[in-house]
Amino acid sequence: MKKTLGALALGLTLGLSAPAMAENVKVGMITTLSGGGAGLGIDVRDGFMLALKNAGANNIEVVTEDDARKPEIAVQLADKMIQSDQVDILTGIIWSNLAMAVVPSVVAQDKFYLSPNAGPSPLAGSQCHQNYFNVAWQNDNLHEAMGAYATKEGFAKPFIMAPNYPAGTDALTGFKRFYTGDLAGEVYTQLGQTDYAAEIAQIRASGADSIFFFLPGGMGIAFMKQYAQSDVGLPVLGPAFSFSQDILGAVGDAALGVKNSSQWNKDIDNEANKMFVETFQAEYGRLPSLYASQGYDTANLIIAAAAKADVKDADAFRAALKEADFASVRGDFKFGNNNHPIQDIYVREVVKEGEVITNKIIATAFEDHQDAYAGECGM
Amino acid sequence: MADPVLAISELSKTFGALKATDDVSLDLKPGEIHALIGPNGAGKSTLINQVAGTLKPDTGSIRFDGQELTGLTVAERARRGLGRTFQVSSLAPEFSALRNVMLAVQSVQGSSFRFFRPVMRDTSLIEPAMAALERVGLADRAHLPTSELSHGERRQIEIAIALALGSRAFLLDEPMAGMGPEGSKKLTDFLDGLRAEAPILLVEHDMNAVFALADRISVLVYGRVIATGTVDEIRADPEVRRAYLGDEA
Amino acid sequence: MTIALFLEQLLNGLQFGVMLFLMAAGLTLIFGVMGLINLAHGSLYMVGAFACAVVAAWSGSFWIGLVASLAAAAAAGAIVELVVIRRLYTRDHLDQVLATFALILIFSEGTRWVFGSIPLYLDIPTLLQGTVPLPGGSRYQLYRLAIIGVGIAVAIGLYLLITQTRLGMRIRAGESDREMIGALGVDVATLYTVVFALGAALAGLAGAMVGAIQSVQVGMGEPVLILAFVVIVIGGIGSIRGALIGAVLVGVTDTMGRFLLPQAMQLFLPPSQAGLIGGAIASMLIYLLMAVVLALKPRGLFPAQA
Amino acid sequence: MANRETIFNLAVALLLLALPIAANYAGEPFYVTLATRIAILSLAAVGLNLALGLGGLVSFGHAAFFGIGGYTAGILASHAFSGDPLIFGLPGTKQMIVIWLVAMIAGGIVAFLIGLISLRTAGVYFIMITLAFAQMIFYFAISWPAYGGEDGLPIFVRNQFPGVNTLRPLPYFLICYALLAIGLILFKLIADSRFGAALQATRQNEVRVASVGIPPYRIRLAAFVISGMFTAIAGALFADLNRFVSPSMLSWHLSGELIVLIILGGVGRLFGPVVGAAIYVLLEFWLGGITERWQFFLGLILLGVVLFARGGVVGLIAGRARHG
Repeated sequence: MKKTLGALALGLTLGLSAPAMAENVKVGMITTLSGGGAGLGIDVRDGFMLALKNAGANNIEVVTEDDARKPEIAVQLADKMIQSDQVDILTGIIWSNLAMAVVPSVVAQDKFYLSPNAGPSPLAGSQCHQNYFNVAWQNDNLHEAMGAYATKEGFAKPFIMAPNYPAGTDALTGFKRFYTGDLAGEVYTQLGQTDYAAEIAQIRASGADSIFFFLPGGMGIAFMKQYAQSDVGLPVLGPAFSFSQDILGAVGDAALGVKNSSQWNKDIDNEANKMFVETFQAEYGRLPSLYASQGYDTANLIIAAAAKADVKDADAFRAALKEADFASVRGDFKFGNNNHPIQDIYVREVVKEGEVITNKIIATAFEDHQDAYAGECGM
Repeated sequence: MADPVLAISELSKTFGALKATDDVSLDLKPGEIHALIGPNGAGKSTLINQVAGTLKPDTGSIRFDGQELTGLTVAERARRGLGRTFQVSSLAPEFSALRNVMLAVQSVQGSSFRFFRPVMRDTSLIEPAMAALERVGLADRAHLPTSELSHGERRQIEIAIALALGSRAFLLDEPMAGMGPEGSKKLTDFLDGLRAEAPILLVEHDMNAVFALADRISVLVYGRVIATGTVDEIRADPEVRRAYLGDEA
Repeated sequence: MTIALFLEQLLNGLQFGVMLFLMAAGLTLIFGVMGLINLAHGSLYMVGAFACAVVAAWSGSFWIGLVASLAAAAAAGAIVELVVIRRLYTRDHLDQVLATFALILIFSEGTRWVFGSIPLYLDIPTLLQGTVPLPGGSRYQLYRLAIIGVGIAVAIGLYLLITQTRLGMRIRAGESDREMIGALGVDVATLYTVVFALGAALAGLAGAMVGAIQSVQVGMGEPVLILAFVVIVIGGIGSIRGALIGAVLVGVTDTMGRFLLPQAMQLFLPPSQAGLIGGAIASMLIYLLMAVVLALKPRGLFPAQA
Repeated sequence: MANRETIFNLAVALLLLALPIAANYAGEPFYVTLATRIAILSLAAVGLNLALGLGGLVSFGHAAFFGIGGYTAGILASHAFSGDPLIFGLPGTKQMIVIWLVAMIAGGIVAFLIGLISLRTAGVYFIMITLAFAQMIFYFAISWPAYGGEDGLPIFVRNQFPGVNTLRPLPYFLICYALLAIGLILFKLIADSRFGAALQATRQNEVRVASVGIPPYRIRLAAFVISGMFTAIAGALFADLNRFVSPSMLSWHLSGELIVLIILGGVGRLFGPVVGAAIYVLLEFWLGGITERWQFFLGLILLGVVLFARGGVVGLIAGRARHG
């Protein structure tokens, strides 16, 4: 079964790339492979490499380097890849602050940048650029979806919380863009905070009917474990980041029942996704996360564009990228005027399948959703 | 009679239950050597440290040239002309003897905030420093790091520093310690001449030196001054004999 | 804001402080006895958490994991002391900072090598699940009360160890005069290894207990390390009593600051602005506390004898 | 006085100049960027070396000055870009020289304020209180939204220097190299001056310095302020190198790294920071290219240096330091 699927997909991809013999493309991947948050970078890289393997795309050469989550190292690596390795395309960055450091100077040097994860608002709006493509989401998207879902589900007093840094304020702004009712409270925690007893006490005392929070990485794990122990018992909403596959194992049963928003899940029903999930598990022995799916889509976008145009012909290649003529694991995928995705966003619930804790899609929050900054972009 | 240069009055300092300095009053007149003697632990160094400013007294006053010293830092007292040496020599160990003395010279010139001219080519620093080292007989050892010099030699550097400061009173804490008989003899002669420049408050265990040099002696026992007087008066003082010799007579 | 909420937050501050104390106690002990700045203390905390998570997952029992965390951290501490740290006692603080900084890199990357980047699962034991009622109608998590209990027990235990036992006598002697106890025939090298392992075990215990309600992952020790340093500096380095009081002070200041400042800001700012600015000031509050304490008492609240 | 250390220093200075120029003409501009990074970190560490090496002040918070320098460049450039006035109607600027001056003044003022309180303490307390102040500024930068917070602040086009095309790697390297050279010359002059003598004596024996009438606190404060100014300029250069500023320039890791550079090279040695920065940056680059586990091996190497190469690399090669 697995083999037939693989062969089928291989055939499909080959079929796609048949018309023009694909030109060589050199891709520089700068991602986080060591230090805090390395799991996300590893997933993006693994997803990306898997796509190349599945497609047999040996015309695409990848140089991978570790940014250790430090902006200045990421900038240095970008310089190296452009000046020394002479790459055509850069990709891989996980964090908004690193993207803000790298992307403007990369695109100013006429290279392409494809973001597999970060989508800071300036790059979607006033500082958008024709050579910058976001294959994941604009940062606010998943939070907006949760705001819309909270409205639809009739929550009347959510308590909302995020760390005190730009992605955190963007998260709460995004939520409030689609949830305009009363709030039981709005709290900004410290970045890197690990103890949430004080916030949980405030939630308990606030008379909230639900909680929306954005706490990426270890912060989210800590909050969920402590929240589950507190017997507060209100429904929990959040973006996918705190409930992605790489984190669920560490949260354990405490995460069960949580609703979270994502543009992807492993149960989205299409051929590309089936093959992705199957081959990812076979290759790496674990379930893929949404980061892996984004890396996978990014690679497939490059493969598809390279089949249509020579990367040295920037205008043609840009047009090929913009068409986004590839089989996304998310199903429908297209770029808006600002080169950010227009896509469906789902609501997932954390469930237990056998012994494995994972997500299941229960609703669609948005169809063909575009980010709020597209209007500020001059393109 | 001339006013005292240094006047200590009713000075007290306790460490927990220990009275290290107990209502001490003494003074230092121009041109004299005033020796401070007493058994170990009598509080001599504690007293010197309070005068120099490294320790704060609990009560009492110290006047120097008619001005109250209380509240001034060590550095401020030094700049007013109190030159001290330490019981255990205290120098910058990586520096040569010369550079240690040069520090005092630059302090006198009030010029430690000069950032560009190399000191080792600055004759206005080197010459006075060498002169001071010459006076204490260390000119030929001037370029050695102080960590390579003997105890006695380090003592001499400290005195050279006090000289280079142009001190108007010296506080010398056991300058003879660690010196051989010949060195002590030389230093005794040197101090004998020094008193004409500025008076000396001398803490010393070497009684030959004390009796040879002192114009007046104060005896400190358990933080209290039990007697002050000339050499002969002190030799005859029954309380001193009792304290030192256990003499019941 | 009700009195009950205020009290609960005070309890949260106390609990946070006790947690910091578990971490700070080992740090201050090691500094007091050996005069060593150990930046790698956070790594031992991480070792404890990982050992507990792995063994608990394997054995199915948190308690066996807890024992394993003590053993693993103590063993890691002893090995580090024997191989690296004992060469540093005679060095200045600068070399100690660099060497233990290097140890952080080795421990963090080494742990990632073995366990990967994905956080591990560790839950609190069934016995301590759930909450208990508080006066005023609120509820408080049982496990957090247990942490407070363990912290107090460790404080008493350390007090007894130092004042009542032979080892404690030697530790006190070591604090006041290093050469002397050697001259008196105490095997200083072994004493130091034991003290270091003891400090490490305390860090491991903290890591395991905290790991159960936070996230067991590489790098978890660093934020706590900085806080622990703040604690012992406020308390006076080398003083166990200072560490306890410093820890509670930091815990309460931090928790109450996070809780009260945004509310205070709401008096003259719109809620979301108040949250942002209040939160920003709250995150600087403990460092402000430390600066004020040191400005007034340059050697901390309870300076140990020099 | 052409002793071994002087010859070694000259060799290092020449290599750091010659290699990037050669790399540039060999069509490997990236190595120029790497050398620029070395020069800038060296300058930051030369600043720290003044406080730490000469004055014995182990500041674990120099990232504060580095970051302030960086933010000065970022903020001035962003105001010049947007045209919004800064404060009191003053405009931003894209002129590096102005930026450096402002960075120096800002770094100096903050160093003065931090030093005023911190220098009352000593030893480990000093290490920790400087860390605390840097952390305060770090958290402030993260949560203060006006200039990007955690996301940082991009400088879209590198700032300008009269008569030089700063956008190209080699000219920008030469600017940084020239500033490093000036920094080293100033360091040497200060070390040999009256102030330097007092500062070094303060490290060796504070009581002695006070008892010759020189106030150690004021000497240290002055040294700390000068040190902060050096490091702030380096921060401004670093911002322009990366065309980006972020709170990571303020993080305690950076303070630690600056200390590491100095110990690696040799504490108090004129070229200690340069040698340390060169080794550290090259190791990071070389190991990072070989393995994802590079931090592990970097740790092992650093540990080896502390345990077996006392006095740092300069000490290893040129022998123990001598004072006249």
